[in-house]
Amino acid sequence: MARIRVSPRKALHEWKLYLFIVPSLAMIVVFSYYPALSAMFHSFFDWTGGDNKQFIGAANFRRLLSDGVLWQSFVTIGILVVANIFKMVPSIALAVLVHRVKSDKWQYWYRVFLVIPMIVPGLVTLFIWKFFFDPTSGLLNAVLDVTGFKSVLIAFDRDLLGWGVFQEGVPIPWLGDPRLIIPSLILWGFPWIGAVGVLIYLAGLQSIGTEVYEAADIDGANALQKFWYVEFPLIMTQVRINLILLVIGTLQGFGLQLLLLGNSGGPGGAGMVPGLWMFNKAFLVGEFGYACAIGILLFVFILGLTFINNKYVRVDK
Amino acid sequence: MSRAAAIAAPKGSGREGSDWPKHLIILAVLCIELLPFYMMLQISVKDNHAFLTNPWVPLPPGEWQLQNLVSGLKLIGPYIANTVFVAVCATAGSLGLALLGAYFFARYDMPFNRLLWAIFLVLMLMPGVANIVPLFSLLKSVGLLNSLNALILLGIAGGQVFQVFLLRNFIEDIPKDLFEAAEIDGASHFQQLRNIVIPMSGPIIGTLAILAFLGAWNDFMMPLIVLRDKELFTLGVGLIYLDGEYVKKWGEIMAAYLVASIPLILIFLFTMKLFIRGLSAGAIKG
Amino acid sequence: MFLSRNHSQSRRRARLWWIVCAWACAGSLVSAHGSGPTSAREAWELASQLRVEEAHRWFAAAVETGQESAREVRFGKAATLLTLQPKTEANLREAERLLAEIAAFRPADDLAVEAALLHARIPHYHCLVPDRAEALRRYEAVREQFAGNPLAELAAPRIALLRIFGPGPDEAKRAVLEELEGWAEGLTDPVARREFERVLGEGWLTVFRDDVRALPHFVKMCELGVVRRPARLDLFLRTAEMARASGQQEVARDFYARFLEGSARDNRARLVRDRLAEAGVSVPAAGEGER
Amino acid sequence: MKVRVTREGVFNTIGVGLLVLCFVVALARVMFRAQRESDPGLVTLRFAHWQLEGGVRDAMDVLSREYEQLRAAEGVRVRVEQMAVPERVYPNWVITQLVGGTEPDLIQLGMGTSDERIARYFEPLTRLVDEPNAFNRGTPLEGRRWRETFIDGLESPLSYNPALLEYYGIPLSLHTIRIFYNVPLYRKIAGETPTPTDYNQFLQLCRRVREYGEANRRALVPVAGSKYNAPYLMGALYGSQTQRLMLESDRAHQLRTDDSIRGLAYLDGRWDFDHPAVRSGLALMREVAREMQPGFLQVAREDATVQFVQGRSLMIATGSWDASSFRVQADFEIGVFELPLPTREHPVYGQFVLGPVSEAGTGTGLTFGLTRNSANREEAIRFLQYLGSLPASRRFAEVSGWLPAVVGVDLPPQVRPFQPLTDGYPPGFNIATPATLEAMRAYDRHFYLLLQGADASAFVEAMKRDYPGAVLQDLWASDRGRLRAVQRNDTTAAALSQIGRASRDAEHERKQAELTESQFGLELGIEQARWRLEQLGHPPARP
Repeated sequence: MARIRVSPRKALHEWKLYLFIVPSLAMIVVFSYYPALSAMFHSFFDWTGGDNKQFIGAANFRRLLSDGVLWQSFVTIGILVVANIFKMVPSIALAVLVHRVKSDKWQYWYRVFLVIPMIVPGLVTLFIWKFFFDPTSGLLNAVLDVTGFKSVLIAFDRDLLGWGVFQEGVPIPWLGDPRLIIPSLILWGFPWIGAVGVLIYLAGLQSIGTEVYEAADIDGANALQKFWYVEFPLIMTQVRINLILLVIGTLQGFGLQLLLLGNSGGPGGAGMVPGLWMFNKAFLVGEFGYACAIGILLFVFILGLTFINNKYVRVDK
Repeated sequence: MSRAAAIAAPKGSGREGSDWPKHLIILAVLCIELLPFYMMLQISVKDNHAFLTNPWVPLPPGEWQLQNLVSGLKLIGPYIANTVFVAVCATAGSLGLALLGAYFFARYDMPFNRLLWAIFLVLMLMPGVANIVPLFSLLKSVGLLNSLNALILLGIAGGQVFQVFLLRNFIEDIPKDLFEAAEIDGASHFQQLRNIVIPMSGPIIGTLAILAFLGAWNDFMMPLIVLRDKELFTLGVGLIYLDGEYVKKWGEIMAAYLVASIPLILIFLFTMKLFIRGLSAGAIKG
Repeated sequence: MFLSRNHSQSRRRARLWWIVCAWACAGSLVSAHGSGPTSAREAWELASQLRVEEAHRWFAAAVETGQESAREVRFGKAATLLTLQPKTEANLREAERLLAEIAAFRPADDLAVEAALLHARIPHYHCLVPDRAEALRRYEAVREQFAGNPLAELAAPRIALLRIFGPGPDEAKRAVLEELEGWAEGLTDPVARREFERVLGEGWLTVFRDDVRALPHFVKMCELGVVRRPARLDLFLRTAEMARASGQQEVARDFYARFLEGSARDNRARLVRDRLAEAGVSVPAAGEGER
Repeated sequence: MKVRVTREGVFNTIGVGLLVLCFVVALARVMFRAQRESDPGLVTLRFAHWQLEGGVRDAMDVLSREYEQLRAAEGVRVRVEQMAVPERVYPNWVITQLVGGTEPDLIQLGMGTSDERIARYFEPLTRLVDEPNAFNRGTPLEGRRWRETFIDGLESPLSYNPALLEYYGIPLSLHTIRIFYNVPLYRKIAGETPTPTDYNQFLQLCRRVREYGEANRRALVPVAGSKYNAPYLMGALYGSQTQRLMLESDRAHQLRTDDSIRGLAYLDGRWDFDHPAVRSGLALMREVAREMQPGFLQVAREDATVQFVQGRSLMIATGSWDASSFRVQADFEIGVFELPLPTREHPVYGQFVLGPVSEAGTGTGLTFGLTRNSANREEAIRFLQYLGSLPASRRFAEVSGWLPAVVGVDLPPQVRPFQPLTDGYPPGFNIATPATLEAMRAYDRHFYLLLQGADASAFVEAMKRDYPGAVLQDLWASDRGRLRAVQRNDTTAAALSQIGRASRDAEHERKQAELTESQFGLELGIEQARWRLEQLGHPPARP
């Protein structure tokens, strides 16, 4: 539906309509914008977070340029963003699989089971994954040993990487070696199903009419082709939205790294991401002004990415 | 078009072949997904010894330590009431305001509309770590510290962008003639909201409500900062405090987690369909 | 229920919002003006407890109304401006102006001296980019203008600081140190003298690593006395170690002994006893605490 | 189809109904509580700490209840409320409570309580600790100044704040680092052999543990390690090797170093990672790391505890604060011995050792400060006096199993092994904290390298690369800290001199004299550090 365009003159008459937006707007201005703008303002200060502040102009921003840890953290987060994009695939695949299941009853129950993990407190999941990664008593190492996949890793390491982190008879220190930190972070959450995502994709798939499948069948399309030409285009919008939210979320996030690896981003600082660095500077070192400057850099970065995304990853409905 | 019908619609008869490989894959994936839930359940009835000697396999029912659940309830029970209070108020408040806002954006193209919309969208991009300090001084200056009201207000404000964003798309898709007919009948904006928008977007409202509720339920950052008194604690803080213990009784901790999820389980049990339908429906837009 | 409010309720809601906002603003104002000092004395008390904002508010207001003794109040405003947050150039300039004005008062009194000293400290420690040359010039001006006032002697150790640890080649530093050593006897205020000796001693130690020349300054400091107990212990020990390094066993023994008197809970005590034993003095281990 | 929709409707109604019911109950509770809160006759005191170890909260509860009864007997209704906040969130919690004005009456100092916050939000106790404590009446401590009744004379920086020159905190306890061991298991492995007193005996013990484990097919690790526990043992061992180096790099003749002296000494070239003592310390760390379980770097504190109390390792190194937690969890007798450091006679490591390490300077802890905004100031002071009295200390030591901070308490037997050893030499410096935060982070970041490869060179190379920059950052940070203190002191000094002009008393004189002295000390510190940085070709302060 096209929105009804209201001319300024008519708007004057219809001013009451603005009252509809006022509460929402007031809320975000007071509780979201004011703090954010205050943070921006403070990025020009040497500020300890309390009363001590001194105006230092753009010194914080100049410091950003020579902050090696920060730039390294952007590289890390870049890798994680790319990985997270690939981690969208299982959700899409699962949605398609569930959709293709013939029985409605089963489909319904699968959805129910997808929803259940959402009610488990996040701390439980964290606890279990820590347990997975434990070098001596963890499940991951046990599985690798039993399946013999570890010897594959050892060979891979010996012949290709030359890291020497995978060795016979030595438990793999998943979170204890900087070279394994990023792989561990990527592995985290296997098989990378986002329940909400799957449900959303499923909903998109529901709108495919029977006749489309029939037509595809007549054309002799195989399963993959059906996905590519029939199913994927229909959920493209949702995928794109998820993609944007995911990229933004990954760029801003640092909770996982903080909980799993601690303040310094784990051994070698390999898990340091911009958000965590900002957190470090703000709450551990007490350089709030500098932390605000990092925040602004991150914001500009995200803004740029979103802009590019809007410009090039556009999909017509 | 009826979205409920879309879900229930029979699948194309043209798809041939056996289903069991699909079922197998789906079930395997679901098993891993449900593992945390399973662990929470089975550890909650173990004592430390049983847990450490055998973390993965459940105990036979005869050996269940049911007093874990009792102490879990004791540990976490008092926080549930606070959490329900905050979550319900925040959910209702934020959805109410978001509906108004979304109606404004979706129905009319008022002057400054684009500017206002941009104001909403840009918020999604701002990282918020350093904002906590100013936010805190703000709460202090309005005397909202150590009160549940602060959490409710923050919950309302925090949900606005996402909810307005989704609701707007949804309301835009409601057939225009419905509104026109209502206007001819002399319906006010509020009547249009009540008689057209809310009934037509029930599922998405339900979904957003559940998501907002979940968010408030699991939130721990703001409660941790805002609340001082133990009587005011919400579940998020309670669980963090529990996790900070040096003497870990895993059984009791898991039992506490389980107790903390019981209200959610109940709600889900009863509103599962609404939720799934809502997500399905809301998602088509984007 | 919630969503079906009618129009008038919405208006009420909007009004409620304004009330909330107004209340919020009023709240912050009230909390800012709720309890303030009522006299210069109270304001100074607050300032001495680092509650600078409240103190400053009173002084600034008092300057406006011109109440109480005007110079003291102005001094209060200036002194609090130095630590008022956020620290801005404008505040510092204003403080500088006030202090210069107070310092220019004749006949010169203690307040004038204090203001002059504080005036010199602005380029030394308060400006974002310190101006050491300007600070030095101001300290020297204090020394000259208020010669004879013991308070003004506190400028001497600062001058020593700036000249010894300022830029310049080592040999020039030696000349500086030797020149400054000539000032010491002229200082009558024991605190100024002690700190002056300290700067000279540390100067010899830091710049030239010269224990022999540093030692007399440390001995002098011990004579003049240090107030804080841990600092005093450190001083005795350092003096003793320096004496030991420069071969003055007698002095060393004396100061080691003085260190041991107060060191029941110091983990260096045994090391010091070893040192004394090397020098042929045996000291029994003191009673270990009170357990 | 129709039936289904109806059933769904019913379900939804039940769901919403349940929710509404919950909400009504919650609302009722919230309202009810608001009413109860306003009981005028009852004084509520709140105190916060982060000691979540087993036994401590019980001890604090016992003290609170006894105090309540004591006051009830005097006709005052007091309710003392304990707030135990997890260590992980404690600093932020304290800061927000202080800034927000919702702080409890007494707060444990040490995390989140910077000098500035202490100055602003806490009440100086100087006058109070100069008087005798009324609760010591009838005890051997009667009539003594309160501050003289503490083991450290209240000189620990948490009690007497050296920057603010006032007493701010009353300590309840103090702690030392020890090795805890599983007594029955030890007897099985080592029989009647006495516990190790030096490093060699310790290594022998570890070897026997391994042999025993292999012989009995038990997964047994000599020492339970974790990223929390390992540094206590490894740091002490490293420290034994830098004892002499510390004296060598001490240019100021203080026989001790502080963070910035160590940092400057590094930039100066007075020590580096190729120094034989440092290499020797690193070798020791590597050696002892082998006695812990592989991958201990990713193990959390409580997991190492579990490993120990489950009998899967013979020993664990930690502070005496964990004794109470162990006792709660372990079903065997726990023994304690001192950290097994190499002696001067050790053929390889002895050359760098000065001697056994003295714990004489061990600071007191569990220190409570009184907040300025306390609504019940008098009552809070009274409670603080009670906590810091001899009878309460005795009770505290009994229930918690922690060392008390007050002198003259007959120690319960399980507490005795933790008494600080006073006859010894200063420890060497620890590698993790040659300066402060950034250096520590560099160390943390590269620590894993120390545990790999044939020797420490990978670690050394990485540290050589990152360490100078980190030290520089830290020196700048401490320069900023000192500068802020100097700026702050200028206002305080002006205020004190003006107050002194009107009226002076002994307390005022003391403070003014101490302030002048410490101000000059700070200025000298700034100038010296900046000068030396400039001499070395570094910017003297952050550009």
